[in-house]
Amino acid sequence: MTNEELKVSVSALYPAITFDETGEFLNAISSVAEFRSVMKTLRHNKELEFDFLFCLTCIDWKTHLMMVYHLMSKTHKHVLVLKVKLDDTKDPQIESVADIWKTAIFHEREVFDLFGVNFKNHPDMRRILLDESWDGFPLRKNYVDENMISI
Amino acid sequence: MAETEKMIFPAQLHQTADGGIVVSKLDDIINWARSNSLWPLVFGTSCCAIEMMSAADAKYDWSRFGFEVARATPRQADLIIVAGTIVMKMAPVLKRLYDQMPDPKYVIAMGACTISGGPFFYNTYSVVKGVDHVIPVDVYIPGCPPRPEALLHAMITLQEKIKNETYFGPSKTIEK
Amino acid sequence: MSLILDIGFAPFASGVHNWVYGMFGNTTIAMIVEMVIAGLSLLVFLVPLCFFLGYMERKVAAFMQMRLGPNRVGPHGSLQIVADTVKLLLKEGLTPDGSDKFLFNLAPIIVVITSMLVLAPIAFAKNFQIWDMSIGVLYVSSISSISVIGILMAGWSSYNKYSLLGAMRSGAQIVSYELSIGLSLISIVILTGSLRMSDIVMSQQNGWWLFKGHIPVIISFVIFIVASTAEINRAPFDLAEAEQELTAGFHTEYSGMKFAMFLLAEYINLFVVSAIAATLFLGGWMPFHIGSWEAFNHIMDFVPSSLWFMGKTFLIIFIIMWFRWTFPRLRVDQLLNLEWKYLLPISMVNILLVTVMAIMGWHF
Amino acid sequence: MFLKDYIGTVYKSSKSLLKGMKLTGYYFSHPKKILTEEYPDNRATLKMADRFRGEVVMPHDENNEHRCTGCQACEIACPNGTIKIITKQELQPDGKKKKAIDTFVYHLELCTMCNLCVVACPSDAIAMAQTFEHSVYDKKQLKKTLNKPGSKIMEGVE
Amino acid sequence: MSLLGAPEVTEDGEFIINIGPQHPSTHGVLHLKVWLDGEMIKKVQPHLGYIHRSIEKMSESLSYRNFIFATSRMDYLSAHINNEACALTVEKGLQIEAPPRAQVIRIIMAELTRLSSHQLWWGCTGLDLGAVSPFFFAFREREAIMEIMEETCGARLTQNYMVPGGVMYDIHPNFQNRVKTVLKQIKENFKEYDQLLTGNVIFEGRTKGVGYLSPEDAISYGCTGPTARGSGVSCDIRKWFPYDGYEKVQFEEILGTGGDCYSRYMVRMAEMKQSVYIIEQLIDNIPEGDFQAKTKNVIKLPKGEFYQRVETARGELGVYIVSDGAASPYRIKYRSPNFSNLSALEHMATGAKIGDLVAIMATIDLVIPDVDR
Repeated sequence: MTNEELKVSVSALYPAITFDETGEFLNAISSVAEFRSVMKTLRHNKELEFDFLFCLTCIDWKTHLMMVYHLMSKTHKHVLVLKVKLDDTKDPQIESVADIWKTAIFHEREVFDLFGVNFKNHPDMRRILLDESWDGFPLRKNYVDENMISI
Repeated sequence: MAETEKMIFPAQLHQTADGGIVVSKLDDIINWARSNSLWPLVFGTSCCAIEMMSAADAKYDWSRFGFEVARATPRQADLIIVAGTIVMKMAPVLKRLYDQMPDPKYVIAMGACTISGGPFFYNTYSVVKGVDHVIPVDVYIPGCPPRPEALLHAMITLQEKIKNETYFGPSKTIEK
Repeated sequence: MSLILDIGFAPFASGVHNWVYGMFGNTTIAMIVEMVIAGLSLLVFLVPLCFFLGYMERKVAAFMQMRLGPNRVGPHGSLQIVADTVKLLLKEGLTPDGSDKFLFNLAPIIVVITSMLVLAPIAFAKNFQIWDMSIGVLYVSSISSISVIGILMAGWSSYNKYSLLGAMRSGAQIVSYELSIGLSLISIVILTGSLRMSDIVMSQQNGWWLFKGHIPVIISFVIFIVASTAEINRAPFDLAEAEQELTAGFHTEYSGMKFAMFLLAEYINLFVVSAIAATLFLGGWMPFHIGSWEAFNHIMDFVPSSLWFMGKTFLIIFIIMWFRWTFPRLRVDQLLNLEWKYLLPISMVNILLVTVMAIMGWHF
Repeated sequence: MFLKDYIGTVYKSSKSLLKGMKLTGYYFSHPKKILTEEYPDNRATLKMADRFRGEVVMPHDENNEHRCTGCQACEIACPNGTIKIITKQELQPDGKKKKAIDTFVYHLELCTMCNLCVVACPSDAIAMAQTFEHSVYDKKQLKKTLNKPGSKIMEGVE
Repeated sequence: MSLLGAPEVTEDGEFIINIGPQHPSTHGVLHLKVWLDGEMIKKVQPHLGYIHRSIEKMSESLSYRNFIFATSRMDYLSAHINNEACALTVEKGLQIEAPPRAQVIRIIMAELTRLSSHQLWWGCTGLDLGAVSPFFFAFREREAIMEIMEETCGARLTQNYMVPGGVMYDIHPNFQNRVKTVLKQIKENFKEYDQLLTGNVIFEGRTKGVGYLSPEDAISYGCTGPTARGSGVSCDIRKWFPYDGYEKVQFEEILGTGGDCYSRYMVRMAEMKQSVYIIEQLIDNIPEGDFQAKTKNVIKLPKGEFYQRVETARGELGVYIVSDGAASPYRIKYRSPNFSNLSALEHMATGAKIGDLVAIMATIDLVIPDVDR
């Protein structure tokens, strides 16, 4: 499906989703409340069938966090970027998608580790790269580390 | 490298009327044995480990020096070549491995990351800025990663350091 | 030089024997003294032998892998192993906390002693044998399996999980492979009709069993080589110390001198199994003879018997080393499959064939 | 049928094993195929590739003059702060003051030999050398000053 | 060595061993906590982060020219391809394209890298399975490739040859001849690889039917590269989203059928041949012209998000740059192939034996610094 067709079929299912077409891929922005059902539909809908979650990450925009899911369909060969805005930077929470795409188990742990986003219903929510005792979330823009030397 | 000629055995032949007596110092023999039998611990964390493997391969072949007996367990190793970045999470493990090695033990810091954090010195939150903060280092080789020949050079440099040690009495210091 | 060796050996052995028994009226004391002398001379013989085997192993490996191998310590690197040994002797010997200290220190000694015990009935040259007992073959197969006790002890007492796993693997391995070793030895015993090593060697005067025993003996020879490689824990059967799986297996916690003893035992074991194979299948110190070629046989006789023995032994050692530097390691279940599905049934059928052959007198 | 399979398996397995042994045996018996270069003994003939990057050097000519203007382009180009240039104001013969380098500090222990400084240099003052034998006992010796004592900038290099 | 000293036995009598962080089979510093029942693996839990070097954080403060060098240290066996991915992403942001000559050089270099990476993998697979000799046979050809790399790029392993807009300097005059001789040698030596390992009965026994990964699981776990292709999942970015002119060369995407270690092994072996084939097509047809497109001294990407996917030797590498218009990226995410491939390890290894765990890790071909970044 082309980006345009994707846009039509996704917005037919979820009219609340907004789109942004500046980049290479079609960006869809969903709300936290709707997020889980959107993801389920994207995975299981026969026309969309996004079976391959190839990138899962987060961006810290200082005022809010943005979860970014890069989805691809192996059968239909189309790509969709789903974004979710998390307004609460103190204790950001979002539903886990680890049961839909197993690759999310590791990727969500990484986001938790580096950004502090809490994934609800994740099977094993622990830090993955850093020590359990690590203080703070290093990829946040407001992270300070006195050991860090800048040029 | 002061001497490149092969030392067969650290001894002189003392000529007597009928034949000769081989004379040697115990210190020399001990140092000869230790310096020629450096068994490294298999310890590579990143890119330098590949060059360490290259040093073992047929082209560079560190077995010529008797280094090829790479041991997977620290108990049987004499030398730890820290080949790669050491991060905060790894540092206690490295320390522990070093402590598990029996004396005498030596450390070579291979590559920029190991010596000082190298490419990851600035703006990183998790890298140990120099492995000498964790364990004492005998020889440093800069490079990112150093060539296999550079590693061999470092090992020869280490051999020279060992040859100047004394088993009985104070240790000599050498400049390099 | 080699001539001196050959002429010198036999009179030397009997000379020492007569001298000791003449010196001491009491036979008990004389026997003890003779045992000590034999033990010491074995040690004197074994240490250089192990040096050589270590050197050989490294050089064989190097040449098979297109590299030079040790060449800087001593002429052509021949003193490399000496340096290694001196270093290991002077290295700190650690006993880990939590280990069973007594067993931990005892294990390497047991391993070395058992492997040295097996040397007793081996005929190194004509009339040069430490103890020509009437149950030679039985003795060999029973003593050689004791070494696993040392390995189990080492693994259990180290208080290390890798060691324990390695020891358990070794136990399973030796228990299984002991069977095929026994069966392949029996085929020669059936043909010879004696368990005595000297009888077995003498029975090969007209030709080695490998050549005159037809196909069944060749099969048991192959089985013996494979099974004994497994019994001495050498690659591809080195599961007990599988470096990539268990770091160093049962000797993970051993360092310095104690580790050197395991290495020593490994090389003695290698020598022993090769020597047994050479004795049983390749005629021990017997020179190579071809039926009625008198001139040829005469030339062969001129080569000293000790050289014949060593030559054959080292040929088999080389083959075992060749295995090591070629094959990947087996997995535990493959190891047991190989024994129980292939080696054991084949050797059982083989025994049947050998028995029929011996009864019918089909061998030469 | 079972027996046929069984013997077939034994035959095939033994054949595959012998194939491997044939290869290693071949190399064992052909010592000419040995590839080893004996490093410390071949130092006389050992030549690195022209572009090989061993360390950063600052070539000086016979008058002890270099081409570095102290523009700090390399310092900016370096991704990990390997180069520190300390500049001074030098009095020109015509009375004007001009920026010149005081010390060109080069941290060999940090350097990744990425060549970005050499590419960035507008006056070709620095280059990559082919040396690689840098092993030392003391880390401090890896901090180097590239401009030789008493050196000055070449005429005409701006 | 075990990180936690005391023997741990769970209530069910399961034996817990810690493989790593320093262990010969983990190819780096990976810590696997393994629950064992005898030799049988009940559960594997990978613990990462022993080489987490915060490359993503570091890149946020580096300029677009400078951040490339750090990616060589991620997957150091595909250093070229990593650099290429970064350069391509920056080029995408600048909306420029490397000149044709640079593109062809990039492909040749990338395929040489893939070849050398697979050779190292082949040697290490042998080593992991207990055969030492393959290691030396593999390094024989690898050294020849390294020499070519050194001659043209100036370094053996972390070449740093790619710059935004092309390559750093032109190929060495000897390059073409040397590549051709090395390729000839490599093609001959593929036979030796087969003799030594591929047909070996022990090797087949240790890899066939071991570590099965179904195509559905491979996709779900986000596996890419030979790990997924061994299960028959088509995922070659060079075919799906061609970059740098891969659409102009002919090659096959190798797909396995078994989904086991042997299948992954065969995929890599066949991929090596494909790489040789690709280089053979291009080596005589390097177009004349510039090797670098003109770029400004200080590169500034426009505001926006840029995502570039490339095929490294281990799978799909994604470089995701979020730019706010400044001279350094606002956020960089490297979607590394090994991170996703490793997550499937637990699934593959459950129910296998310890020896199988080593075989599985060998055929996933992990590079731990790429996992941790």
